[in-house]
Amino acid sequence: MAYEIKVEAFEGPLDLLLHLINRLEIDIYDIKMTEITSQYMEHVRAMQVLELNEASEYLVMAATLLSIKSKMLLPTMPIDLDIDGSYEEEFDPRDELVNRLLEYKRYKEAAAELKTKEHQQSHHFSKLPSLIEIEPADKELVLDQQYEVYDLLGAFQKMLKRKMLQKPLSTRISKAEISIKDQMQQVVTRLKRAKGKLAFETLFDSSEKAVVVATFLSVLELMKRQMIQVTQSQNFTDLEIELTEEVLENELESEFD
Amino acid sequence: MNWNQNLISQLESLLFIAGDKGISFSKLCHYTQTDGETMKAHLEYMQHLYKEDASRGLELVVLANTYQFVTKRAHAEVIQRMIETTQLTALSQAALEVLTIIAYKQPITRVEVDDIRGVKSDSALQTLVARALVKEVGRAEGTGRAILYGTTTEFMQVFGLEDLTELPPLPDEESEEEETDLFMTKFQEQFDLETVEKG
Amino acid sequence: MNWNQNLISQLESLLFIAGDKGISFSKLCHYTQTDGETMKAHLEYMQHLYKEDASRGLELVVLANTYQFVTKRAHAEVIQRMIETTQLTALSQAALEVLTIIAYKQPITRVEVDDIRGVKSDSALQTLVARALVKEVGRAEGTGRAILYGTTTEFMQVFGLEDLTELPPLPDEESEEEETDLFMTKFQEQFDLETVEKG
Repeated sequence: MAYEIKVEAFEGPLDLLLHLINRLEIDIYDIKMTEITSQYMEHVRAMQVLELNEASEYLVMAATLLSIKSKMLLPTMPIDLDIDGSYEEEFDPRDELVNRLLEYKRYKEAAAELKTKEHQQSHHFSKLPSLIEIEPADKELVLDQQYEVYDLLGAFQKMLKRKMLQKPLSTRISKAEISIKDQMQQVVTRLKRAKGKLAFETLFDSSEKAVVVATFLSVLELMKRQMIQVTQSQNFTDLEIELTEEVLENELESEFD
Repeated sequence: MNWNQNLISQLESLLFIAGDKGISFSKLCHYTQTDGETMKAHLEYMQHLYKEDASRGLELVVLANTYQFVTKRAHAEVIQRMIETTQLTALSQAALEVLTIIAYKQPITRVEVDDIRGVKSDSALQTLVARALVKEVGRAEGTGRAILYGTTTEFMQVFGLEDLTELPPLPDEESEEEETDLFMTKFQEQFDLETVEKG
Repeated sequence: MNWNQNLISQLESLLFIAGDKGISFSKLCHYTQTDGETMKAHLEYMQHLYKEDASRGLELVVLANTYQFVTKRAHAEVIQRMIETTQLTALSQAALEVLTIIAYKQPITRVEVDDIRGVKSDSALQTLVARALVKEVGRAEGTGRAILYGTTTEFMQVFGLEDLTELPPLPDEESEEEETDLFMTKFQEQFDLETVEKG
């Protein structure tokens, strides 16, 4: 009979065995060793070609199956050692394997349940803690709290998530035209709000390239029109942008052209 | 009960700022200088309020023992228009299995995990540590002093658990009842112990 | 006007997630698939609503053309209490991020850290230096000769590390994914082959 093998990734020999037991409709408490062993061997032969990392584990299981199978071929000869004639509980060579399979199966099922929970949870979204600027401590403060490496990894995960949030949607939004005029307007407005002076970098807080470029061009244009001045107090320090007094004190004529 | 509107308002601001870091019950009491009983009643009321009010977009939930806001499930689609739809790479089946075993049997060594799965778990385990879902929680007694692994608060966040006792019960095998019971008893003991330690 | 409760709810969840970054008017229309007029009316209504309702902790404001939630001014004291407490005992998320990047990529300049995080890191970096977790370890080649940062022995003590090689690997998701795929492809081929042979 030709049947279709449903291909799954097997998570090791126990997983493969569970798959076979399920497919062959074998009672897990009464595994037909001949049948399952031959099926198992067939699969392993196919997989050996793949040079799996786990090849050795699959082979160990193959040996176990063969050994169980041969033990079961031996006639069972209950030896009555007890004086009162009761038998020791019959030893089934399959017991240990069955127990391992059952235990593994439990976790496999629990894993599926956890995956569902993860999926459900993934429909709820949250935000990262707000960044609130606080004056950094000026003297050396020894941390009184012990940390672990996990805290670093956790922080890194959160950062990845935040970067995901920041990713601008590239394809779905038609690119908004950013006019230099509007941007000039905004630069002046921001400078006014900041009493006329801002660090160069603070103007470029957008993650969108187009906005950054437009802002830069608008700064150049404002310099050209002598509405702002750019200063640097020392080599390598931050550039500062300052509105000329005239602009600062007067209402902005609403349009640039 | 008379609801203290100002307290509710304060809690809303604090929880907004904390975001997915959440705030523990005791800290909420401390920051707002409120007694536990009042706090408990108000938080319960707020949980109810947010859920029932159709014009609210948030829910107040407890994740990893902290109170936090999350968006309502119904808005997932709208939100995914805003953020990248691709989640961080989904966990592989191997990683998920290892994580499950660790979640239920923690603290546990890698070798014990390998034994249950019948296959080596190092690389899956490494992924889980890197993803901050699993961490070292100590060292086993005896030779080698193998690393013991346990789950993290990140794990509870990602899987929507209030605390570890909220893990779904392990599936039972009927004829294995005895063993399961024994396991569950031990499990319970473990948790009781943990709770005592934490409490 | 009839207020669309579902739209208000959607806006609340979107604005919550956007946090301090806010969302522009046009994006709000796009995400919720709402026309400008309806959106304008609803946002105005919400601004009013949040402001007037004493049990709300947030306000909806427009800053630089983006709509965003901010906490009510009246709660400054409570919020300050939270921030100070956290500040004294714990590292902020920003500080932890910067510290992680420095720990794994040292020696590294501030600009490189900024690039990885996608936001500026000066004040977090200053905190780390002040707390002696990070220090200058040299100067980069080239123009500017920017300061290179690295971790300190204090860092190793606080994080219980004996040396830097004890840091677990960071997630490297792409390569992992590829491996699995390659494996699955091969596997698939193998089975297809088998099935054909048997059929």
